[in-house]
Amino acid sequence: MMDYRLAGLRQEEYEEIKRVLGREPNENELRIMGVMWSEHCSYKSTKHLLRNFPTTGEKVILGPGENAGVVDAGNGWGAAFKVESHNHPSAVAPYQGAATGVGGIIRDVLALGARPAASMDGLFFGDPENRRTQTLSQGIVEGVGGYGNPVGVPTVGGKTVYDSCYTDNPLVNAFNLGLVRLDQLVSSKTARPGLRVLILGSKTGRDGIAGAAFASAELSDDTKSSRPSIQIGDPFTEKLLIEACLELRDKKLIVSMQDMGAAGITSSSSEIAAKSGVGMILHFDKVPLREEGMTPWEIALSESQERMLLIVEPEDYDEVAAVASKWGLDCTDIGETIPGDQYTILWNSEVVAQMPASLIGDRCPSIHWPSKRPGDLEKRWEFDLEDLPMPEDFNKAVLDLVTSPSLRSRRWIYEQYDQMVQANTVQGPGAPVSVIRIKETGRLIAMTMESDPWKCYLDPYRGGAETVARSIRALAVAGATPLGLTDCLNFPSPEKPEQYWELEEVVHGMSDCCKNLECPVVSGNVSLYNESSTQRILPTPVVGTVGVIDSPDHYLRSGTWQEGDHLFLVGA
Amino acid sequence: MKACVVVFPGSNCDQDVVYALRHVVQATVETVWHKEKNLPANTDLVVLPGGYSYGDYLRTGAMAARSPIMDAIREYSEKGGLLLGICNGFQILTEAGLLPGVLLANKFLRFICSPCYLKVERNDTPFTLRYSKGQIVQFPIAHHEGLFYLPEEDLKVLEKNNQVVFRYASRDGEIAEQHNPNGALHHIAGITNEKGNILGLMPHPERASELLLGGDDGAVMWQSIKAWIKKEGVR
Amino acid sequence: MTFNVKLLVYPKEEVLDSPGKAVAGSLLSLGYSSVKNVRIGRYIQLLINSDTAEEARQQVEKMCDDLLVNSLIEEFTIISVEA
Amino acid sequence: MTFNVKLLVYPKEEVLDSPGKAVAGSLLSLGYSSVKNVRIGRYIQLLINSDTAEEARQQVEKMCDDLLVNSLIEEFTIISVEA
Ligand SMILES: Nc1ncnc2c1ncn2[C@@H]1O[C@H](COP(=O)(O)OP(=O)(O)O)[C@@H](O)[C@H]1O
Repeated sequence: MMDYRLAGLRQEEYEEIKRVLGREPNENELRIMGVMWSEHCSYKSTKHLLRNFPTTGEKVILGPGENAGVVDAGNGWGAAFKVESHNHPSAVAPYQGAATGVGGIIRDVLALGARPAASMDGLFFGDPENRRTQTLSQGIVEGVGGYGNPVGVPTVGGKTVYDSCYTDNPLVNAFNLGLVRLDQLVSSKTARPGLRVLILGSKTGRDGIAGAAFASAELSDDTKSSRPSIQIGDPFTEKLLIEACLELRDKKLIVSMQDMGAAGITSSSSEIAAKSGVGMILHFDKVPLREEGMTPWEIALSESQERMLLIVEPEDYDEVAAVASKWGLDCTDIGETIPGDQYTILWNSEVVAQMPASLIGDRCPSIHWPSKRPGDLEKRWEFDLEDLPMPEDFNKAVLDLVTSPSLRSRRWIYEQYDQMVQANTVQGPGAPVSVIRIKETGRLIAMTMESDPWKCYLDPYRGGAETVARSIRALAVAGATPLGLTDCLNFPSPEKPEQYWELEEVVHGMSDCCKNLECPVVSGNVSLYNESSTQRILPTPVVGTVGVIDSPDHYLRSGTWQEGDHLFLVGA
Repeated sequence: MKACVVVFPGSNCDQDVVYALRHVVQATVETVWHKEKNLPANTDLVVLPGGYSYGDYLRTGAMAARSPIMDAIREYSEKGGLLLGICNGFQILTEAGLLPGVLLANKFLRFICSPCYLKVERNDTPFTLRYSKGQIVQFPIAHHEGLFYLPEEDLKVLEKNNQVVFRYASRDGEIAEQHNPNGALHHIAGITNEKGNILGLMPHPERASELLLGGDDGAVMWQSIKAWIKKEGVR
Repeated sequence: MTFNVKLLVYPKEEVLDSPGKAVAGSLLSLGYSSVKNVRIGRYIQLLINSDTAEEARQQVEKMCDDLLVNSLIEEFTIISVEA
Repeated sequence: MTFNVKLLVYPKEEVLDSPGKAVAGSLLSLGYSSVKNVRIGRYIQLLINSDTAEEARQQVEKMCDDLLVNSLIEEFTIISVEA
């Protein structure tokens, strides 16, 4: 009998599993639950907080709960978008960590049947003089481009912040937006009993096993030991996967779809089952493997990249397989949907795990960590201008300022990204908002990525609110109507009361601002435990906001002033 | 005008070229999968688009250059058919031996996506006849392997035959190292074969075909091709 | 003395080798039906100053740790050290 | 029988090898002052079915001509053919 703690479960979680099952879980079940109920997959520390966000609105087609949120972009078209963190993997393997972060978020958007159309990346690097920062930042930027460029999705903007608090824990937040005709939306809630369950894409190997659990822990000083859990990305296969999925969508061959991200097959299949209200029987011995000797739980939790889970009508299998083979992808029938709620994994016809689907994804007990206002909060506000030395040479001071890491041009970063592929980029990186056009409707989609960690540290509530307000302001100035936003909450451990308080306050500030400005939160992601033994990151909520501009004539480009124009200051 | 855009696994600018051809010169455009053995009948122009065919693995363009459709393309071009390779398409043309040279990794070994100025060295090719000779145009580049290389002797022959069609330049037409984004020998951005019916270039005309997207110098290339086909008819 | 050190760096057995897979597929479609598997790595030649061959080898091993090899996904073999 | 053929592909002497130069530069900046020169090529391992080692080698030579090597800029050496 395996100890539940080895699987990463806490005692009350273990008791809950036992209670629901009415028996002791076996090793496979324990390992699966350990990952599925990790912070990364279950949001157990934050799900009650996230309920504060307004998630509905006139323009919301699909809110949180799907692979990405979808808003109405007019004329029967929708924009699907989400931001997701890949912080821990990027700290250990910068190139691959960042690359697979981009790949993962693209599949999230693809899962809705949308064509991934624009990416943004939020990068938070440590002290720029530090050697580690230099290696990490170069690797991360190369990784973002190394995946985004071949896969044919332009990177149109982003956010880069330097602060020494990120030296041990760099942050990589990947945003993707896809475009979809609303009558072609695909959902993960639409499976019915009696359908086939297919894996499309790459073979399954031992990559990233228990990566989700890894992402839920503080970085150990001995990062080498955590290395085997890193995934390797193949953008070439992802490009084929995108084209294959969209062709299947066009041919109306997909009943339901889900990407395989954290916790691989188990997460994607149990989510479809739970959300659709069906049971599932999966034959793990049929999963195409890249390595010999993989055990059922390794297959269950492998985070091999470039795979999608499809639910299709039995009579459509041949047609689906033909499309897959045209694009050179494996497509394997691994099981079926059944009435009821039982999620069953078979290995050579023997049951090796069997649990209610709803238990796996939904029922992780919430954790309410104790919360305490930081004792030093007032002290953080103490600042005396007189303490600053007067610059000897103001010209030099100004130059130093504008060339400082946090203010200087980001060109070295975005020049390494293909900003224009798909021929829709009206405004790429280097401006306050990024803009793409929808060819089919002539409307423009505007987007921004914002973050202001220092403000969130000094005054978490107002910092959170200001982060949201700033991004919406930028859209408004460009002539866009905000449709919705996505956020990634990057924080240190919630287990320290003062850190948890900051998290609560930031979320309250953000949600109040969203409510007041009528901008719903349609998707998001949480990344906790961004701290090492000697460092914690500043509270770092990242916000990606999306708006629509009805026609190119209504788009106000920045930087188009001329000599002789008048300058007005508007606002309070 | 009937154009055909070849799609390899990993191509990612195929639809951009299709869009530009349809919208700028109202061409009839078909895409052709690399596994096909024949081109559509009455094709006036074949485009090998940008992207990462076969993931750019081994050498850029190497595997695409050996895919089934290439025999038909070779035959088509031998008969004088117009053939245009953009970015990865240029790499494929050199690997297939349809154009001389090879594209090596950029001098700073980084991917570069940036607007570039080019000097039009020839306006007597089917692809450039609507430009004026010496005109400076702006096209974006987006590549990791764009350093045009040929051994010294072959390079001399290329120059002597006047096969260089585009060179990297400054906005004012100055040709110098600092305006050469990738280290290409002789600042070469695009070349043609001796007969003049094949053009390969690293910059992307299809990304410079609309003012809304930042510029339309590239649109002139599609107009040139259309004008040439109208004048010469199908070969 | 100058030593010529030759080094092979290749993906670990269990790591996805996309270039190898693509090349194998391409060879098959060119008619080389005998191809079972292809793996692709890097071949690095270093010229280094060193007093002894042994020292040269040790230096290169250190370079592998520091820069040349990503131990997460790659392994290496020094195939020769020649003066 | 299955043969394991190992192959080195490397840039010709006169071709500029920017990856090699860049690695040399990085090594120098890491403090490896003994580095004189670095050249980088490819290491390819092929598993192929063949009756004899000689035939396996010939097949691989043909694959080099057809796909694996660009003779304008590269040369190759087969370093071993093992059953
Ligand atoms: N990581 C990145 N990827 C792409 N574009 C970026 C990135 N970081 C910054 N940019 C772009 O550079 C410009 C300046 O960015 P930054 O200084 O981070 O934001 P801000 O202007 O909000 O202070 C923006 O146009 C932004 O889109």
